[in-house]
Amino acid sequence: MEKQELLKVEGLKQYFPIKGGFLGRTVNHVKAVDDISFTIYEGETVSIVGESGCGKSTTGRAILRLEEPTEGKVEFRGVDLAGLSKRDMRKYRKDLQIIFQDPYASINPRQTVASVLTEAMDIQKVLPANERRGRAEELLETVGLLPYQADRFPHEFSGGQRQRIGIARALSVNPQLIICDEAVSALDVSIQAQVLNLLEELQDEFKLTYLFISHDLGVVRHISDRIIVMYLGKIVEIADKYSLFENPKHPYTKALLSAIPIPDPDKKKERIVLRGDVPSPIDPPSGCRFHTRCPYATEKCQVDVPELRTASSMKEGHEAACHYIEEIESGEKQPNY
Amino acid sequence: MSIQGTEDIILEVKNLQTIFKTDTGDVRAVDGVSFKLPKGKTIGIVGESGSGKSITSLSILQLLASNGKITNGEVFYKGDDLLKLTENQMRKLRGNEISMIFQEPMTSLNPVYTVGQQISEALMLHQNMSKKDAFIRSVELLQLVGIPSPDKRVKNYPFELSGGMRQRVMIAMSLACDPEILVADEPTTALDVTIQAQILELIKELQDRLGMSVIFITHDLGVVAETCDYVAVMYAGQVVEYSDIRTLFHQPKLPYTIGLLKSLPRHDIEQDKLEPIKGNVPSPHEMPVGCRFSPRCPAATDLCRTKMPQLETDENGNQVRCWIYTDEWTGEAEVDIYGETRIAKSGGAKTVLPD
Amino acid sequence: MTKYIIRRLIQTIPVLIGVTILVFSLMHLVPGDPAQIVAGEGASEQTVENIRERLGLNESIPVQYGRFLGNAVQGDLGSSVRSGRPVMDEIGSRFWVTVELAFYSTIVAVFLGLIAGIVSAVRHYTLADTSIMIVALFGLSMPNFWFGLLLIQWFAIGNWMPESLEFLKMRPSGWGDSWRQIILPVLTLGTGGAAIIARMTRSSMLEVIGQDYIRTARAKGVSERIVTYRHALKNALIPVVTVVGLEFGGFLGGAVLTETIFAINGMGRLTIDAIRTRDFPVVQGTVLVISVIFVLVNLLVDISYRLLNKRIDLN
Amino acid sequence: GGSDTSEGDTDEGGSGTGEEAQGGDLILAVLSDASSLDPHGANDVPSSVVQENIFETLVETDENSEIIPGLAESWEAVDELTWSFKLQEGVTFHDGEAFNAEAVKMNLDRIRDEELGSPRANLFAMITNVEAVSEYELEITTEYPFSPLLSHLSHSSGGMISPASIEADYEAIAAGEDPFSVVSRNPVGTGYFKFESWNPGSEIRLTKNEDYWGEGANVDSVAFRVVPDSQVRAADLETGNVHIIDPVQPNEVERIESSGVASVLRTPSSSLAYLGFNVQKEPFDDPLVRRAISYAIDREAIISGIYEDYAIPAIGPLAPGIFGYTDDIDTIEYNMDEAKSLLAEAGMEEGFATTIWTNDNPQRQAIAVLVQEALAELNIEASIEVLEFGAYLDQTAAGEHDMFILGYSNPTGDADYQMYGLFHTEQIGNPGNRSFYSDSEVDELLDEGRRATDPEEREVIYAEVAQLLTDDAPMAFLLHQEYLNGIADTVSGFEIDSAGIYKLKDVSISQ
Amino acid sequence: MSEETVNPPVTAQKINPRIESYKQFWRRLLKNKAAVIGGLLIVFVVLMAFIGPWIITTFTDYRPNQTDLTNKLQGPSASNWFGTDSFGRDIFTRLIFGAKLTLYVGFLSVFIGGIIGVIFGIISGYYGGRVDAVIMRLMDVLLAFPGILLALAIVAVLGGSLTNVIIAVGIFSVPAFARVVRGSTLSVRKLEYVDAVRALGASDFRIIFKHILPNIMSPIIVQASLRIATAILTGAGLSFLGLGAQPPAPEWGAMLNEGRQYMFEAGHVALFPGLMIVLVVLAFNIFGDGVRDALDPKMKNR
Ligand SMILES: Nc1ncnc2c1ncn2[C@@H]1O[C@H](COP(=O)(O)OP(=O)(O)OP(=O)(O)O)[C@@H](O)[C@H]1O
Ligand SMILES: Nc1ncnc2c1ncn2[C@@H]1O[C@H](COP(=O)(O)OP(=O)(O)OP(=O)(O)O)[C@@H](O)[C@H]1O
Ligand SMILES: [Mg+2]
Ligand SMILES: [Mg+2]
Ligand code: NI
Repeated sequence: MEKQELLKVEGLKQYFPIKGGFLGRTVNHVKAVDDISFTIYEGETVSIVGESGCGKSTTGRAILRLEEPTEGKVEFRGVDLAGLSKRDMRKYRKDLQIIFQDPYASINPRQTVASVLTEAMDIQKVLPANERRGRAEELLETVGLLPYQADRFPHEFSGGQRQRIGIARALSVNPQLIICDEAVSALDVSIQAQVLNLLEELQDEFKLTYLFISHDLGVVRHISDRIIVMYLGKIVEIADKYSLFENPKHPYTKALLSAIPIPDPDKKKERIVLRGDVPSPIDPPSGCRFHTRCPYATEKCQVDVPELRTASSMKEGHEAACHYIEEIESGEKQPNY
Repeated sequence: MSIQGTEDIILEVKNLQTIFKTDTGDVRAVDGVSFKLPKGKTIGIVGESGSGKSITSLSILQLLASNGKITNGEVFYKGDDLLKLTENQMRKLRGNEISMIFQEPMTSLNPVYTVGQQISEALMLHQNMSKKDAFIRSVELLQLVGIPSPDKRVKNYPFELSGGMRQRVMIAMSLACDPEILVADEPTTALDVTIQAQILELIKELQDRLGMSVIFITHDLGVVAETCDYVAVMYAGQVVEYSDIRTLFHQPKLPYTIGLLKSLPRHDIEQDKLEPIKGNVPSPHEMPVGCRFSPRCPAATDLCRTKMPQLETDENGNQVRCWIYTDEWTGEAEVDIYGETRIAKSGGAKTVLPD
Repeated sequence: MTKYIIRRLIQTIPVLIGVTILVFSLMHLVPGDPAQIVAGEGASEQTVENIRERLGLNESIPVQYGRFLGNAVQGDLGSSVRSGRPVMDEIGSRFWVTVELAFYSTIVAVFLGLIAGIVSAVRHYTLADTSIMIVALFGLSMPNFWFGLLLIQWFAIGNWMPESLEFLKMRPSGWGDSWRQIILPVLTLGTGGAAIIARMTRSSMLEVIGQDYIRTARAKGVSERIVTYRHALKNALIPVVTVVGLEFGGFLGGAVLTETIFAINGMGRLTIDAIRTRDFPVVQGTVLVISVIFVLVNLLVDISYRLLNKRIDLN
Repeated sequence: GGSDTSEGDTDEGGSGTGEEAQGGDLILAVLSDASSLDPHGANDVPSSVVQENIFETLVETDENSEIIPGLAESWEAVDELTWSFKLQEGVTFHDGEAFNAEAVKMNLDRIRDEELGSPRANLFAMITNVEAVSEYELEITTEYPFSPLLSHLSHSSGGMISPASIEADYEAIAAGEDPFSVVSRNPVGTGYFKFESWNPGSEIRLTKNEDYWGEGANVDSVAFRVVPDSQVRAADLETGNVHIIDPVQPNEVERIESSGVASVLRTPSSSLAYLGFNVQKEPFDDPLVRRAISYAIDREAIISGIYEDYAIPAIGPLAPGIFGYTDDIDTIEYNMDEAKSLLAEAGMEEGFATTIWTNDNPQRQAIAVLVQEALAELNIEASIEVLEFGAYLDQTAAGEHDMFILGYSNPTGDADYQMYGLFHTEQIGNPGNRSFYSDSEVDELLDEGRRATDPEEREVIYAEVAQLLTDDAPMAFLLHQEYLNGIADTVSGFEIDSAGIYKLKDVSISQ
Repeated sequence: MSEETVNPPVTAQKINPRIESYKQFWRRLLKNKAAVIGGLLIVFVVLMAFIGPWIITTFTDYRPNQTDLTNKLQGPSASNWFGTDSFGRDIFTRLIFGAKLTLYVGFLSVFIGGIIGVIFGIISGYYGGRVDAVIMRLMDVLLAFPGILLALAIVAVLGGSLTNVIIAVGIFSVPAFARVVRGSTLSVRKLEYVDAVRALGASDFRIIFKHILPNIMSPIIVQASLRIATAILTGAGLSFLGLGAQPPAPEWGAMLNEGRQYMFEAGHVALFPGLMIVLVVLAFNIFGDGVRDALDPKMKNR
């Protein structure tokens, strides 16, 4: 199957001003997302993983222009969304939808399920008004709820059921791309699995494309085709999931993978424990942002910003931003703890 | 592996029951929890949100909110039933012999006192240390939990520390009086994986060094697999399975535990499809009369739905609360649960676990 | 810290300008010609015109405002139309009277309020709690001029007072000559504030007692007493400080009724009288001064809030 | 706080001079503070009261409103337009300046100085020239024959200020200060009390002038303390914190009388309370309607109901005792039937809707309530509107009102002051004629009354005006309230005149 | 006046949708004895205000403005339960007739202040940035301006009448509402469902009125009920300064103020209106507190 570009992010930056000084001038910026580029192809699932505060959600929000991006292009089917007027953007919102983490906060508690869904259709003028109710009930069935529950309020549902309502809302305008921002993180494992399965089924049924944001590498491995690893506002590695899990190249990715406990008491493995905490995105470290915690860091890392690149040992489409991919691989460089 | 005989049991919880009075009636948050904690070992308590893990630990320490009440059960610690102690006697144990770390490092430290003051408090209280000695000891403790330049950090307020550091402070605080038992209630849930790895490492290391017994509460089966020797699985306020760590992960008996493991997405292996448990956790107000998992259980029979099973102990000392493994079982002899087959005990037949 | 204070001070400037614009336009919207009022009944047109000229009321309002602002910046608030004294002198001693009144009242309010609030929270849902809160609610619901008059009736006139209690007799009017004059107005003003502080303290205490770190303290084996007073109270006081500051500010501007009843010669009465006699410069002056104080008190509150609550970064 | 006295205020007896009623510190609780202590700079009663005790005028009035000598020993009318005065010799101001004809001239010129804009200028506007004939002789020329001149000169605004003060005031004006402010801050007169201190809004203190040219005051000092709330004033008197309170509300009289430590002094006043009509507005342009309403008001009921009988009904603008008063005219007394028939005659038996304006004075509001009830019987639906005083004066001057309740006091004791002020066409609007009444016959008579020099002739004129006003009824004359003052039993010699002014020279305090 | 001090963190929880179950809210409210008493008192006063006058005019000869000077300032008796005032009017009757006026002062002024304040607050919180700064400075101005003076000036400008008192007290309450609403808006705005509807392409108008406003009603209601109490007291204070209702309207504040003249001779004239005011203010205060407690998840355990 020919891969068709659906969304192309180029040089995206999102800086949040920090007010201070006289008369509330902007004294500094939180560089939440600092110059990232990637492409999503039709029908695939791309995940963004990384630690808290690394800019995952911000990326998703900037794509949807829930926050106006500071810089960069977001091309959806060749149209630069960042350049559209607010009004024109509204039309495109039909094609890009989002599902949120918190099943309690993501639905207006004062609306019945039916009105949540019909309102969405009303906003985007999907279907004539008299057919919307029927469609809403259909959607409920699609996400595994029962049509008779349409007139209930959100608080009458459990967390997993609410997450399904959120999915139905996103589906109601027939989108092409859905951004799932930690869509299953708040759910218990047993429910999480239900929702993950549902997302997969829907993808097949409606030819959906997902941008899946999560910090849980288990979930990410399960659902994604390709994975983006972010660290402090930058992409450190992009790869298809097999390459990433079996052949991680960036020291951060390696550390991340090794840090996750495996639910099997027999699999005791070597763990790379990183020193210290994630630095603040207000004054990110110079050079490679990971150098403060990286066991391989050299002086070069403090100065030069590594570019994303594909080393010879890597498959096509697998990129990592590290100066020493080869050296680490060959064992020439040893970690110093 | 067996629990019985060979090991010293430092803490034994028997049939603990805790209820909360609420506007909508009583909530049985903990309803029949029993487990044993061998000296120097770690027991994990796992379960989904709301299953009563935290309340179990708070009940042991008798730190329940004012509307909570322990209605039944015994908690033996060094031969005494903690539930029969006076508040004063209990207070002498808390923070001294049994101490606790909480889930939220952000909110569990008092924002208006320095880290040093907060660590010193327990020392001065239980060990009659002078302020100065307590301070010196605080610095040592911070060093122990791996905080860099502890002599400076000791004067910091909690807000000046990162989440990981705060959790370390909590740990330092709980270790202050060399406790016999450390209760850790989801100590890493709020932290990132890389930080979680640091903290888990730390707890393990300290346990080895100080010989504490640990009750480790979590909902993360991965963490359990890495840290615990024994596991109690909780569902809807009850312990539904209790066994050593290997048995639990390799030979889980309870359909719920099997389902839990099957629905867990893993990063270390490739899974085709997750096997979710259908339905939802029952609401505390509408508990099923029989086995509490029966509405969601793929193997449930009428017996399951009408009669509550008891925790049955097998020859290895492992326990399970399920009709399948009892003589009363009336269903199939081979039960297929989420793709795994278990031989049921019926008409006096012995449980044979397939491998 | 200094930087923060300076920044905050600068931020108050637009607020104060807003206040002056508001008072200026209000005063000019109010019917009633100050020149006419100064001239009095029966004055000739010419006299009124002269006075108007003298007061600069013939110029356009923006010009008048500009001049007022220009002078105000230099600390000159003009002089009273009615008495001819500089507004600063008019405000002078009255300002301190009001500040004194507000200060003592705040002390009473804090003292009574804190004790009541703490007791109430510690024994919450007991008889003590309920009765304290009922009393506090009464304090809050009572029109305070009425309360003041009742106090005068009981403690100043006090016909019921037996000989042995005569030493308790208060003076119904005036300020500052003797404690007998001070107690009643301070009680009148202070009790309302005490009620608010008591309620605030109670709810703040209850809120804090539910926090995780209190549970941490208990888990350390700390006694209930220490939990309450060392761990909870210090945190609970943080929002209370805010209320105290606002109360003090409120006492400054809102003491009009109390000042009137007890014949206390303060800012509130000055302002009311000035409004009544269309003494524009005095009204502008007092409102400006009251606003400045209010803003400064707020600044102090924020600073102390930040000092108490070390979590908030000052810069 | 202001004064330096403390608890001991009340138990001062004599200051030990031996004479029983000598010395002591007198304390008065008054409703409001003076606005200016410059006699030329204020027009309110609280200011006048204080001024009267610091300054003296050329002539004074006695308790019968007769003119008696003051700083002028004697006087005579040289011709219709000229008065000549012989001044008291050997009088000095508190600052040591000599009192002489020059000083008088400076004072009278100053009050008429348009540049200064004295609010009392109108009292002396008819004077065209003041001439110091010799050190102690003085001539005053008026524009037209003006018989009430002596009355005007007796008014507190005719108080003589030290020439040095006046000069200082002029200098200050040149330096950009407000007129009157220098004198107000430090009033220097010739009176039996000297100014000591003024804590604005709170207290004014005067001390005895030991060098007074005549027989001096009894007490050592006087304090005017401002106590705005009447109940608190009464409480102050009862608890012995003050000696005299001014005023007492009618309903408090009984309580004070029964307190056992004080009593209430009643004094008739010259002030008038009236219900005015805007005679240029329908239906009040019809005298029948006005008369009907005037008939409908039960003055006795108001007086007993609201004033506890401490007032007398008014038959015209003047109170008994004022020069020009007569009861030899037709009067309007309560008569509902008459009212109804008059209204029918005017074709208004159906009634109409209107408003009664008043300011936030409790008695006026109470009157309004009773009037409203009475008018309801005539099918007149009157709603009451209470206005803040400044707005009230402004809007009644602009003629935006229908009916209104207001008072008018007479500081000179002469008919001209009230009659001219209230009814002359010249005075329409702010100057005082808020009924917008304009009648050429009345105007003519009023002008004549001013110019006529013969008292008897004047009495006739004013009687005629009074009759015209009864017939035309531009306002319903309501009542003359009595002044009520609470006096501690330890105090004697306190008197208040019909204009509400009191001189404290003869007041003394005993144990 | 900093943001921290005005937006108590509790608002975030108050609108936690998890707690927004109406049933739960009612249950909790009804369990709160004080709130129930407060609510009943309010119902009682409202009934008294709207049915009371009708009962009195239908079944008795008492009229609120009927004077009888021969019978003035009489203490409570069988024929005049609460005694008579200085015009000999029956105080009980007047209190019944005046209830409506007093409630008007409370309700309408809070309504006016509420509407303006809510609009300002919501716009301020929703748009943030410069708009927020300007609106909030404006509110600071109103707040810094001595309240009673503001009211006095407004009444002086517009003329004294109950309506103008209502307007004055209304304007007086604007900043209080604006701040509460702004705080709540900020926290609701952070909730993900707002972003969700934004992502659907909803207009600002729709988001504000359909999605934010309904969800900040609870703090608004709490604020309103507490504010009604303050408004009635402020109204009474204005009456004290002679700027309240026009005579002979039996507004309670005005009655209390009239009674002030007779505090010592005939205390009952002020006593009963005073008590009625205390009663109503108390009712709104405890009711407001009750609603707040019922909405506060922290209280659910207690
Ligand atoms: N509106 C904002 N204003 C200022 N800073 C912001 C804003 N939104 C996000 N940030 C900051 O930007 C950084 C990236 O935040 P973001 O929410 O994208 O992280 P994340 O990767 O989604 O983390 P998490 O896993 O915790 O959701 C953080 O440091 C955050 O504090
Ligand atoms: N103070 C309380 N009042 C009423 N019910 C309570 C109270 N505390 C806890 N509960 C209830 O008790 C049950 C068990 O709660 P518990 O906190 O032990 O769950 P948990 O297993 O620790 O969950 P989590 O993983 O979310 O921490 C829940 O249903 C909870 O709603
Ligand atoms: Mg995020
Ligand atoms: Mg828990
Ligand atoms: Ni094994």
